[in-house]
Order: sequence, then C-alpha cells, then structure tokens
Amino acid sequence: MHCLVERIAQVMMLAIFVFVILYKFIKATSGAPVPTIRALPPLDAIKEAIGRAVEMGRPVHHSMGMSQLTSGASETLVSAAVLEYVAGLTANTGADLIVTIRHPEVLPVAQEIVRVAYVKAGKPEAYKPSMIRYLSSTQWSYVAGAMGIMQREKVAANILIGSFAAESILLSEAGNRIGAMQIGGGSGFGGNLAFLAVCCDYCLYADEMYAARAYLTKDPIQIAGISAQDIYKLFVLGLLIIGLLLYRYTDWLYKILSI
Amino acid sequence: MMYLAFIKSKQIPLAITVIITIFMLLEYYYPEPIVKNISKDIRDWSVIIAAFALGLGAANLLRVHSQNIQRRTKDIWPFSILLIFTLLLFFGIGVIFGIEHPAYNWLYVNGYLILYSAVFSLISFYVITSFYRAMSVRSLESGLLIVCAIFSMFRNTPAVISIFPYLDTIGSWLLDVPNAGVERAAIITTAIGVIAFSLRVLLGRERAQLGE
Amino acid sequence: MTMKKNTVLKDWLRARATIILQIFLCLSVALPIIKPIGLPVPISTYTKGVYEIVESIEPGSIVLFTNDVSAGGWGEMASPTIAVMQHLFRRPVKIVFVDFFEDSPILTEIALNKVDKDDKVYGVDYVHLGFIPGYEMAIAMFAKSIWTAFPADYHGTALNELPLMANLKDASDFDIQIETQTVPAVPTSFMLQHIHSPYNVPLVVLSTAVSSPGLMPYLASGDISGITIGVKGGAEYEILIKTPGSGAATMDAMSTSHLLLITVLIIGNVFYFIKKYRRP
Amino acid sequence: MVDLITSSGIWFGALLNIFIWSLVFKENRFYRFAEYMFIALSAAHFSVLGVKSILTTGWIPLSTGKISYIIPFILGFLLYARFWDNWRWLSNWPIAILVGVGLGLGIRGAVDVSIIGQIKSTMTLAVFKNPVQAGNNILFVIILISVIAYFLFTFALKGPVGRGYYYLTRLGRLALMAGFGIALGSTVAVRLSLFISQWIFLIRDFLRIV
Repeated sequence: MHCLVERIAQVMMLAIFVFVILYKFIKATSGAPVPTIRALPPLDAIKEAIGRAVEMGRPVHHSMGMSQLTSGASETLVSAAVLEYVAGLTANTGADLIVTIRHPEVLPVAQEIVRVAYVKAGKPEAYKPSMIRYLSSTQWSYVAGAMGIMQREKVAANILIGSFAAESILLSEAGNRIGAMQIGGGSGFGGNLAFLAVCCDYCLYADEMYAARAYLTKDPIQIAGISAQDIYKLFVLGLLIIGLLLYRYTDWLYKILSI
Repeated sequence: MMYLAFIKSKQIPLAITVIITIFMLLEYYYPEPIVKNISKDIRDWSVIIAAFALGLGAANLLRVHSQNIQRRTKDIWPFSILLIFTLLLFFGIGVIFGIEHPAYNWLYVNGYLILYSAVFSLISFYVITSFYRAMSVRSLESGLLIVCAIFSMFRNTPAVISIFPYLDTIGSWLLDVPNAGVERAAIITTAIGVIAFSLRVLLGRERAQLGE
Repeated sequence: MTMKKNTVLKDWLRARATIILQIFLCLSVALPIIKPIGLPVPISTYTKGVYEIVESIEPGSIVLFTNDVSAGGWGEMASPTIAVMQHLFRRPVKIVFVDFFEDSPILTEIALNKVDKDDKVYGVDYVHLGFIPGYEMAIAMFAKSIWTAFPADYHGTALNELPLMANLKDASDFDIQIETQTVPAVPTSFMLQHIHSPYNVPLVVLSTAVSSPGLMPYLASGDISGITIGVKGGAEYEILIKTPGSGAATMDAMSTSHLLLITVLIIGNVFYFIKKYRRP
Repeated sequence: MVDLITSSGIWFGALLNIFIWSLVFKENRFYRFAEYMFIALSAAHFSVLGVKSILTTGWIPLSTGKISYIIPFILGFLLYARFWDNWRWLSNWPIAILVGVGLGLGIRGAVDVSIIGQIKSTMTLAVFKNPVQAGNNILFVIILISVIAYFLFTFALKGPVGRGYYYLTRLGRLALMAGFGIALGSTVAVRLSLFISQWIFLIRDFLRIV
C-alpha cells in the first residue's frame, strides 16, 4: 500500500484535473468561444470509407476491440462513440453494417447504439439485431470469427478502433488482403499498435483516440474538455521540467524520492 | 407519471456510475476496512453481472445462426447447425458432469487449446505478407519507421550479431533511448486522455454506454 | 515473344506472391529445425551472470523456483526455464517449485518431465507445490507462511509427508529465488515487494524479450541479481551447460526467418520504387 | 481404449490446426468448420465458467446470509429486460455498474502508475555519470517533450513561437514513427518464436522426423 504522502499527492493531481475540466465546462456552457481541434485525418476518412462501401455495394465492419467494460472501459466506450457515428452514416447511406463483439457485456451497449442511430435516421425498420455479432469471449476465437466474416462478406470498410493486442496484425492484414479501406486506432504504444499503423490506411495513435467523440460531434462543451486536457498536459510537462531541475541542482528532492 | 419519466431517464444510470466510480477511488485513496469491504462487494457484483451477460451472448449466437439455418444462407447453414450443436453439447457436458469430466477435457485439450494456438501462430504468415505489401517508403516518416524496424530486427538475428557485434549495440540503444522516450510520452498522454475521457463520462458528456 | 512470356510470368508471380512468401517462411523455419545449421550464437553478459550465480550457490541451499509462465508465453520461455532447471538439478541443492499463475502448474510438470533428474528424489530434494489463486495476495500469503498457503503439494500429498518441507516455514528459509515471468498479472515487482525486500532473498529473473527493458532499472539498482532474456537467453544457457535443447534450433530458425523478413522488406521496397519511377 | 482416445485426440487436434492454417490460401469450408467449432467451444466454455462463478461468487455468500448479494442477481436479470420494449430502460442499470467499476479502476491506475510514476522515473535522468549517458538522457528528454507536444490538440500559435512549436511537433511525429519501427521490429521476434515452437512441436513430437 502507498504511504499517506503519496496518496495525498495522487488525490491532488486528480483534483487539479477535475478543477481544470469543470472550469472549462462552465466557461463553455456560458458561451465563451472554444478553440478548434487540429485535424485528425483518420476520423475524416471514416466518411470516405463508408461512401466507398456504398458504391461497391459491400458491407462495413466495425470491431469493438478486445477490452471489457470492467477493465479497459474507456477504450470500449471510445469504440462505442465511434460506432455511433459509423451507424449514423450507414443508416443514412444504406450501407450494410457488421459489428463484431468479443465480450458479451459490450453486446447490449452496441445494440442500443446501433438501434438508436437507426431510429434517429428515421429508418428503424432497417435495424436488424443480427448486425451485431458476438463471436465468443476467447481472444483468438473472436479473431478467427472476425477474419472469417471479413473474408466471406468481402467488407469494403474495416474500422478497428479500440484496444487491440497481438491480433491487430491479423485483423488489419486480413482486411488488406481483401482490399478493404481500413481505419485503425489504439491507445498506448507498442509493437501491436505499430502493426495497426503500418497496415491501416489511417490510424489514430495513443491519446488521439480519446478525442474522437469531441472531434466527430463538434460539440463545444466536449471540445472544452479536450482543451482542459491540453492544459493539464502542459501542467504535467511543467512539473516534469521543474522536477528535472530540482533533482539536478538540489539534494532534498533526491532524499525524498529515495525514501 | 412524472416520477416514472424520471426513473426512466438516463440520469439514474449516470448517478449509479458516478457513485460506483467514487467507491472504487475511495478504496484506493482511503483504505479503511469499511470502504474496502463495500468496494470488494461491488467488484464481486460486477463479476456476477458480467457472468449473466454471457447468456445474452449465447442468445445472440443462437439467434444469428438459427436465422442462417432458417434462410438456408448459402454455404453457411450446415456450419451453423454444427455451431449450435457443439455449443449445446459442450455446455451441457460442462454444466451436468462438471469440467473435470473426461469428455469435456478431451474437447477442451484437443479442440479448444489446439485451435487457440493455431490461430495465434497464424500471425507469422500475416507478418511476412504485410512486410511485402504495406511497408514501403512512401515518405520520410515511413522511411524512418522501416529503417528503425530493420535495425531492431538485426538485434534479434543471432547470426548477424555474432559477425557484426556493433549492430547489437545500435539495436539496444534504439530500444533504450528513442523507443523508451516515445513510450513514456505515450503512456503519460494516454493516461491523461483516459482520465479526461472518464471525467467527461462521469459529467454526462459522453453517453455512449447509454445508447446515446 | 519473349516480352510476352515475361509478362505472363510476372502476372503469375504477382497473383501468387502471398502464397510464395508464406511457403518461403515455412521453409526458413522448418529446414533449420530438421537439420540444425549451428549458426554462431554470441553469449551475452546477462546470461553468463545468471550461469555464474547458479554455479556458485552453496551446496545444501534451498532454491525457490516460481514459475508464472502463461500457455501463450511457453513458446518463448520453455528453453530458458528447462535449461536453468536442468542446471539446478545438476547442482547439490534442493528446489521448491511454486506457481502463481493458473496456466503454470501444468507447464512446470511438462518441464520437470523433460529434465534429467540424476538421483534427486521427489519430496526429499525437490517439491512441486502447485498453484494458488490470488496473484499478489497469494504471493504475500506464501511469503508469510508457506504451510497456510499450501496445505498440500501439486499431487495432493500433505506437506508433513514431505521431508523437504519440514524446515520450511516462510520465505526467509530460501537462499535464492528464481522467477520466470511472462504475464502482467504476476509482475516481478510483486516478488520484490513481498519476498525480496522483507526477507532479503536474492532474485534471478528469466524474462521475456518484451518485458526485459522494464526490468533493467531493477538490475541496475541491484534488486535483481541476474536476468536472462527470452529464447535467446535460453539458447545461450543451453550452450553454457552443454545440453542442447530446443533453444539452439530456435536460434538457427530465428536467424534464417529474420534474414528472410529483412530481405522481403528490401525487395518489396525495390519493386515499389521501380514501379514508381518507371515511365509507362 | 485409452490409446484410442489419446490418438484420436491428436488426429482431431492436428486436423483442426491444418484447417485453421488453410486460411492463408483462401477462406474455405474447412476453415469455416474449424472457425465455427472454435466459436462454439469458446462460448460454451465461458458460459460454463460463468455459471460456476455465479455459484461461487454469488450464490454461496447469498445462501450463507449475505443478503446484499441479492442485488447482483436482480441486476443480472435486468440485463434481459431489453427483450421487452417497455422495460428496455431498466437494462441500463447493470451496465452502469460495470462502467462505474471500469472507470474507477482505470482512473486510479492512470494517476498512480502512468503519470506520477513516469514523472518520478524521468527526474532521475537529470543526474548522469559520463558524457555518453548525458547525451542519451538529454535526447530522451527532448523526445519525451516533443512527443507530448505532438499530442496537444488545441494549440494554434502564430509567429516565431508558432514556427518553433511546429518544428517541435514535427520532431515528435518523427520520433513516434521511429518508435513504432523499433517496437515493430522487436515484436516480430516474439511472434516468430511462437511460430518456431509450433514447428518444433510439429516436426519433433508429431511427425518425429528428427
């Protein structure tokens, strides 16, 4: 267990973040102008990919990623937010949508999102529950199923945004082989994300993924959240530089850290 | 009528999420026995709820595949029969006789585990074709990526290392300095992204989980 | 005429590039396994260090071998695990095997079956205690009291029937710990926190290539006494103990397949540039 | 009898393995057989484990007097409310609990290990023993700062500062790509070692060539 000082430091770091984000929210609600987010080409490309699928008359595949709701919740929810956008587009353009799911508790979330998107587009009759397919909870059985579906149904757009481990290479290269336009995205960093970056036409890296919903909806309050996140990043950067200088030129910090 | 509309609204699930999150945080920052016990119970509950969700998954599989059989979907419906049959058989053995039963064990070891490593090792086949097709020098960025990948692969080629030992030094340096620097930056920014995203969910701005 | 033939051949090759590449990959792996080439393997200082540590364990010492390899990681970790186990069985020491990950006990048994045990007797010279669930909690409990954590060994024998266990009460009774590590569920930091720091047991880690960079700071600070890295470390260890196992063949296959991949990468780029700059 | 069971198992497993690997040529009926088999086995296995965990984590505490454990059972059944349109809204409640647990665990890990832990270990880079280490540490910190700068989304600066910021983010992007290359190269080795061990099994244990 951590000592008291460490716990207080952690709570303070969290509290500062909550404060910054609340401040930005309140300011944005009162109508202050919000900054623009820099371009994220992968998210712009989703529209193009779905348009291409409509032209070719082939379906769109969206994977909800490998994480659950109880662990890696944020990655699953980002994937869900992108799914909302994708389902809205497929509902409006009439493209077929296939959503593949690994963990069963993600299934009701995805079903609800797609259903609501089709109702909002005024086409509730076009929504079919079998668009969302559970491919069982083992990592590799999910991958086997998803690769089978991609190759059998000849998907034209392949959207892999979420958390992906070793299977990133299988899913993205399988999409490459059938000539699908691919948009990838994953948090963190490592060899698995690197394969996604190499094999997909567009890819969201690390933190970019969490800005997806704000970028897609252009909701000023959400963009205010992104701007708060940037301020916090600068704050951490500042802490880092101050820490480096103090560690170099004083010795009390060294003593504290070595306890 | 007004009460019902409130209960049906999305505010209650949101409130539940906020309360549960706060308990999870309290357990970490204020580890008193009472808080710890409650949050342990909550985690147990989440395990049970997630287990109940498996029924939804099975229902989805049965629905999709019985549709396939009904409509005689070309080239697929016989396999759908196989899927439903295997599912019910394996589940039946497991629940009625327990997972220690030899029949269950036979299917687990010779079916499940073999398939598991078979799909896992498919990766290598896909690595080589992606190297051929997807990794070409289109820009400065992709050029840098490929050059670094080659040097880092030399490090894992023992025959080359024993002839040119300095390639090992270059590979280790790449791993220890540039790669570690990028990785640390990605960890920090991703963590900030996760916290910001979670706070937006808790403040009710991201409601994907509620189907909105 | 020759022109036409040429394009036919090219089209045929282009359509089958995927399959040809995959066949090459299989050959580059299978041939060295069937007939090992014996490509040179340089021995790193890390592996040499671990070898010297094991070689210098005092006779009669008790070694704690914690195996936390997952089924998926066994491909990489089989060679170092078996090699170090084999070395331990040749030394006059007593060994206790424990598993803190659910996949590991069966892998420990597989490894024990492959090792030549000389005249060591189960229960007297070595014991396999098996697996207890709980990861970090399990490790903490084991360190405090072995007998509460494990009422019986892997085969169901009660501990008081095993002579080796008679004098083992908590983690301070071990002279050195060797750990294999592949899963994030049981990281090395748990071992440092619950066994190394409170009971002052030196720790040697057999690590995967992926997690080794994360362990380097501990090695530098002296918390970890030695480390072997991935299948490479296993192959080097097999050379040091002069017992060829799967590691040596793996090293040959590793060399050939990596060279193939690098060649493919370069050829692919040459084709890309030819296509880009040739006038139509 | 025992031999028959064992050898039939090896043949069954080997066939399934070959069926899966046949995907590298083309999607075909054999692959589909193995794929559907795998999905069924995995779904059934996890359902069996689910039933077991409902019994051990839920039913045993409940039957020994922990009344509060009735709650997850009710919530678990509420998941199925979505099959009736009038009660669909109720199925959001159990989901809300799962999301709450997930977010809570995510936040505390992020603050502790990923932010404070990383800052702490970066600080120690400020002290170095020799010029080589000094160069490495300075490069490390520059890369770290430039990649963090690349991940800023809402800054549009003008003038000379803006130009400096542009070059910093450009450096960050290049470093990111180099990092991807290095990570990719070392991941390949891990994937190949699994592939090689599969071949060792196939050649030495199954075919017994060597």
